Amino acid sequence: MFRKSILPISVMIIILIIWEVSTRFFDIPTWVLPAPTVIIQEAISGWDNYQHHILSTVTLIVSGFAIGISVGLIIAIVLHILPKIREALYPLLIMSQNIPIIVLAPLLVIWFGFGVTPKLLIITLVCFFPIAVSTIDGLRHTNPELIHYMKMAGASKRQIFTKLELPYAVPQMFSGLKISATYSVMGAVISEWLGANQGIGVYMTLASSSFRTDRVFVAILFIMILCLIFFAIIIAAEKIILKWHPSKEDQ
Amino acid sequence: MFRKSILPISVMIIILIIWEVSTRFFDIPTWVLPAPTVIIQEAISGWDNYQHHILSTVTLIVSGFAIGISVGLIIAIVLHILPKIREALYPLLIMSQNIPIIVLAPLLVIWFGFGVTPKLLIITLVCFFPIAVSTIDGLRHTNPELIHYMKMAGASKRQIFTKLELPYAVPQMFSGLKISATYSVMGAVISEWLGANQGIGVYMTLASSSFRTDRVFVAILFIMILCLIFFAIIIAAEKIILKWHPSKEDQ
Amino acid sequence: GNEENTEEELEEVTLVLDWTPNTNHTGLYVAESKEYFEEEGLDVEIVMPGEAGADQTVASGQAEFGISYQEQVTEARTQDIPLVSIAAVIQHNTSGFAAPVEKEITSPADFAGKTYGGWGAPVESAVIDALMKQQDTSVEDVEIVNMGNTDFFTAVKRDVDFAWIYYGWTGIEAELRGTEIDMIYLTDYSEKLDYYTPVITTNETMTEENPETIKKFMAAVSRGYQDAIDNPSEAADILAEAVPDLDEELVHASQKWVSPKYQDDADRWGEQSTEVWSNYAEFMFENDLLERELDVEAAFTNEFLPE
Amino acid sequence: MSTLVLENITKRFGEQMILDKLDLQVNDGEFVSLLGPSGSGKSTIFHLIGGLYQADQGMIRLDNETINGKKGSISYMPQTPSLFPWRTVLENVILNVELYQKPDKQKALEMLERAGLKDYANAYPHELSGGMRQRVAFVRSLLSPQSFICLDEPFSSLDEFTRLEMQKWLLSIWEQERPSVLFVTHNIEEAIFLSDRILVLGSKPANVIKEFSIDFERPRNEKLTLSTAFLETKKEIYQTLRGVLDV
Amino acid sequence: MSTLVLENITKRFGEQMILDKLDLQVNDGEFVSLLGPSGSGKSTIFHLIGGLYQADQGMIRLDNETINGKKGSISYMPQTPSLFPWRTVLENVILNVELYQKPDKQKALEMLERAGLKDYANAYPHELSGGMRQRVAFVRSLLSPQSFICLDEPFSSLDEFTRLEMQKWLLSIWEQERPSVLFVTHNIEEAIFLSDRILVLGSKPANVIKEFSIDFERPRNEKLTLSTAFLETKKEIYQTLRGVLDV
Ligand SMILES: Nc1ncnc2c1ncn2[C@@H]1O[C@H](COP(=O)(O)OP(=O)(O)OP(=O)(O)O)[C@@H](O)[C@H]1O
Ligand SMILES: Nc1ncnc2c1ncn2[C@@H]1O[C@H](COP(=O)(O)OP(=O)(O)OP(=O)(O)O)[C@@H](O)[C@H]1O
Ligand SMILES: [Mg+2]
Ligand SMILES: [Mg+2]
Repeated sequence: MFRKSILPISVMIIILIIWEVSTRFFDIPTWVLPAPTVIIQEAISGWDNYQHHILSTVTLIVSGFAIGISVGLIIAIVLHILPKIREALYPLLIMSQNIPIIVLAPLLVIWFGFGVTPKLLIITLVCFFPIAVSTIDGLRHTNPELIHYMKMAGASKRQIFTKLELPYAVPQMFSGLKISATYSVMGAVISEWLGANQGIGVYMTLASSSFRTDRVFVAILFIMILCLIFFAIIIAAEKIILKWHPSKEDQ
Repeated sequence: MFRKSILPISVMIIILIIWEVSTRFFDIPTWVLPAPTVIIQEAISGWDNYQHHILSTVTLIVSGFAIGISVGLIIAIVLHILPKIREALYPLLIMSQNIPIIVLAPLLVIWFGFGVTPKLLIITLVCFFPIAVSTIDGLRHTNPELIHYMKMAGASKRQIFTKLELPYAVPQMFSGLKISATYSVMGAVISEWLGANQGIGVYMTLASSSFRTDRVFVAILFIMILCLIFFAIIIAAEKIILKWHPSKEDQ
Repeated sequence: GNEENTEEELEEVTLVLDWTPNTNHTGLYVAESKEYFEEEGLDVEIVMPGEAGADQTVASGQAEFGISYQEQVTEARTQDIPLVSIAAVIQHNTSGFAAPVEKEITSPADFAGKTYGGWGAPVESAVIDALMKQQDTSVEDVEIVNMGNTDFFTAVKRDVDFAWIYYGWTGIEAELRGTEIDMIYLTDYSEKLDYYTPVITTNETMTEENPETIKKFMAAVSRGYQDAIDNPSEAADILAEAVPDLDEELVHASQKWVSPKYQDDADRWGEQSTEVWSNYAEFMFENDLLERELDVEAAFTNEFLPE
Repeated sequence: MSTLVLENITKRFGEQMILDKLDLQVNDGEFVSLLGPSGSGKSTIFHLIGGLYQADQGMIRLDNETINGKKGSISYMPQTPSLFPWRTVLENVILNVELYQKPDKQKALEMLERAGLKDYANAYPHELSGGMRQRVAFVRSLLSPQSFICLDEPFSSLDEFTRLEMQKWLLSIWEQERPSVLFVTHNIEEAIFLSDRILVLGSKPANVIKEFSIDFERPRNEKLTLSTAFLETKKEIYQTLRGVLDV
Repeated sequence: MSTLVLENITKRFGEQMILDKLDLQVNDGEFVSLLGPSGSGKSTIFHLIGGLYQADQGMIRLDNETINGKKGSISYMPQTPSLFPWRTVLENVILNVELYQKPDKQKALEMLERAGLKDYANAYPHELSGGMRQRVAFVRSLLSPQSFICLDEPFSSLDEFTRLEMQKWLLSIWEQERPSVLFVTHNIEEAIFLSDRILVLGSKPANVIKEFSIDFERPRNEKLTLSTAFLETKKEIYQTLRGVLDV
């Protein structure tokens, strides 16, 4: 784990150095692109100002992501078990990804007000799709030889599902999870633009509208950090759950 | 194909009927939620006004999607072939998904102006990720027995890749493609908010700012139609390319 | 102008709007449609900024001109962003707090105990407080929620009681809909809040290196707004034709209301005064909305307005 | 306690006629072997009995109950081991029991020991050799609760001695519990050693060409394979099979 | 034109010692068979020769070139067919050639015909029976350009006659081109019929327990299997193997 992170961290550091040097060299004003040092400085000095924003967003992400993947998995499972329903609802699923949130916003507000519900809904909307699609595809591509075996053994649909298809789809499910996790953070930030009193998204729009580009980047910094943490958790879970996989061995 | 679409279409029709009836029954004003008939009426009567918007968006989607999936595939392939690079760049990939576009927007405009470049960049940014993640995961989960065979046969890394891993990853790649295709439409619409003179996104914001909710829904209607068309193309391609798959048979 | 200019000699400039086209921008579209720009030797592209906003784009030189607000320019300048206001589109602040009549908000004192829907900027509570102080109440009694991109009509359906709108657009829409609203204009309660919104901006590089271009541009724009003042109905037609996706009825009604406000009591259209700029900057500074004081003289100029 | 009857079974794959009006019967407690050329349709017969495929025509009856397309009525060992890669050997062998009741791990471990896989109970399938995987699949089928057993070349990847071990073990179980067994093999000696009856299948389309009753006394032991009667039978079956291939 | 030498090869999987100081040699143009109990390490030897695994100790030389960990020097038929599901039979058999040169489809089709798979050239692997898949894998290895051939139980799923056909075919090719062959089988008769030399492996850890020179005249034909000398050899090997298992 530790040795593995040396490489990406060095790449990051190189990028940061190039960034720093070029902002200084070309004398780029802070409001166009603040140098990394400026951002870090603001991140440290402003900590007291924005820490409650981060806390609020993290809560939102965690709950939204949990709901999102649950919904995604349930949808995937239901659609897989009931192919008729899949045929009927799959197009709707796709459509759901194409309702621009900006348009949905007023409706959500009318229906749910400015509380936490519409925000969770948006995160869910953003999260559930990748996991649902990946899981459905994963479930459908189960090794047919094993399916045949299970059928001959008299396994019920439910048993085939729980004992074979589900574990078989796990690698693909994790692809979806990774994508979902990545989007959940972004989804939370977007949802905060829908009307919130705190959160990274709020902090960012305020910073943006008062031309504090350095603060905008502090917000981005935290968004990224959050996202990487989430991603790392998913990858760790993948490692544990897929430990049987032979492909892991000779690498 | 035709028989299969009966079910989803009937579900759609039922939803539309419920929608129509409830807007009438509860007397919901058009500017809150226009009835489907109102939307269709506007879609027909306004056709001449907005058709150029659609054309412009479609061009944007097609080129953006093409670039996006190419980038996604290239990234996936490079990262797969060069695991060192994967370690170094994977976190950056994830980060790329968490740069809020709203924040990126001013920077992109400052760097690239109001032309087509920043828009394609945004679509690419939105599209490349699902396909890249799915493909990477797909490539990594190739049946180890077959990999062993290829290695023993003296296949070069490139041959193992082109003859085994790539075809093996195709089902998973298609999961990613579906997600990407879905997002490309939305990505195009969002990219138009970055400053454009035509496109569905422009049409929609204009409609929204002059409180023409019916037109907003016409825009959504077309976004969805476009999205479904794209999705259908991907699924058709999947059917053709995966025709060997035995799981297809007994269904 | 020199009408004989052939097309290839036209100087290309970009103008970035603040948001979607509306009747604040009519003069620009009139100038374009009637080829006033061409007559001045300019080829103007009008661009909607979307999420990007105009200010940074103009400041960085990606666009020559933009539409902004005094408040934004003030804030930008105190962050060393080289934005300069070169004309006030509307002489007096036409914005204010609106509420449906059934909410019974007719004066700032009625704000107390109600819910305000805004976009979360600190300036909002400062302004509300300034109004309420006049009637011995305080913003502390107001519940402020952030309603993000939600529009006025949607917001007041739910938890929100009043919001900040431009009467010339949202207020007129309310009239057209038959929604009765009470409007509390900022200007009715505080001199200091009579700031310019919107304004036309350019950047310092332009003012230093290309004053001629700015002059030509402003000459054309002035003519455009003059026409819009003189003939609101024709101007509205031009706007509606240039941007067919806008609601025509709203454009006409709004234009009728806005046209007299463009110049209003000023000597000429676009005139800005030091007093207005320093008043509002003071207000902002006093309320901790600025990190330092504004150099008022550098923030705006009337020198490019035609005589 | 199971009698299996296939009556007039026809099965096509696309254009190809694989089984044409096949009749076949396995009596209660009988051990029947199928011999036939590669690709003749032996596995297909199992798939039909197991309900995986539907016969185009004909009836399959188990104890007078029609089981066309009905799954789960037989205990089955497929030709390829079909182990679940994410389950350990122990988890794999109890898979089938799990479908019906709470598995008895102790019994499973004993069976694994018998199959020489004691040390591998917690290994994953990819850590096993080909023959070991086959034995895992065999143990799995023995643990299945159904009383009619179908084995598709269960010992093809085993060396002669491990194979003999397994055969003897199979016979001992069979003699104790007397399940009905339908057994596919390419090894004529194996068929004779184990069976009450041997059916020789023809090819394209497959049908029962000839039937051999194997009346050697039970319980049998390996000495039988050296007797002249045994060698005689072997020769006869060999000739029949050769005839099948020449047609 | 290839001589293979394994010297002092040791291989562990985790704790388990599979091969312990194994020595083995296949001379130029020689046909050598490996016999040994299931799970003794035969496939592992192939994986080492093929360069898939690294030996913990020892040298593997092909024509005096050290090929420890070097892949692609042998033509290999794995124990499981390992066909690519998205390739047709024809595309599968030319896979190996493709790695090195433009494949000769005509030749591949002829080979398929010889293997009795003419009608299946365009079928996908899942449409084949177990034995047919094995034959496809066999054809694929025969088409490989390398001159040293390693076959891991190539005929285990074939009926006696198809198996004999394949054996004779293999011999005819071998007699024409005289490649060096290392052959794993569990069938003692098969080993004797085909080989110049038979090595019997012990188990846990594996090593060559005994070596048999098979000096029957070539070209051989199936009558050989009925000769007393043949039966004598068979008995001897049988006893040796039994000894291995009893240890
Ligand atoms: N799913 C399928 N689609 C098309 N053809 C099939 C399918 N399954 C089997 N066949 C064909 O049916 C025939 C019989 O196959 P089957 O597997 O029953 O043979 P078998 O007797 O078990 O042979 P083996 O001894 O080689 O295992 C073969 O010709 C095969 O190609
Ligand atoms: N990848 C692996 N990880 C751990 N153990 C392994 C692995 N591969 C093989 N083994 C062990 O090595 C030993 C020898 O396996 P190998 O496949 O070489 O046997 P074999 O002689 O080919 O047997 P069979 O005749 O059954 O195919 C077995 O005990 C097996 O469990
Ligand atoms: Mg078979
Ligand atoms: Mg082996």
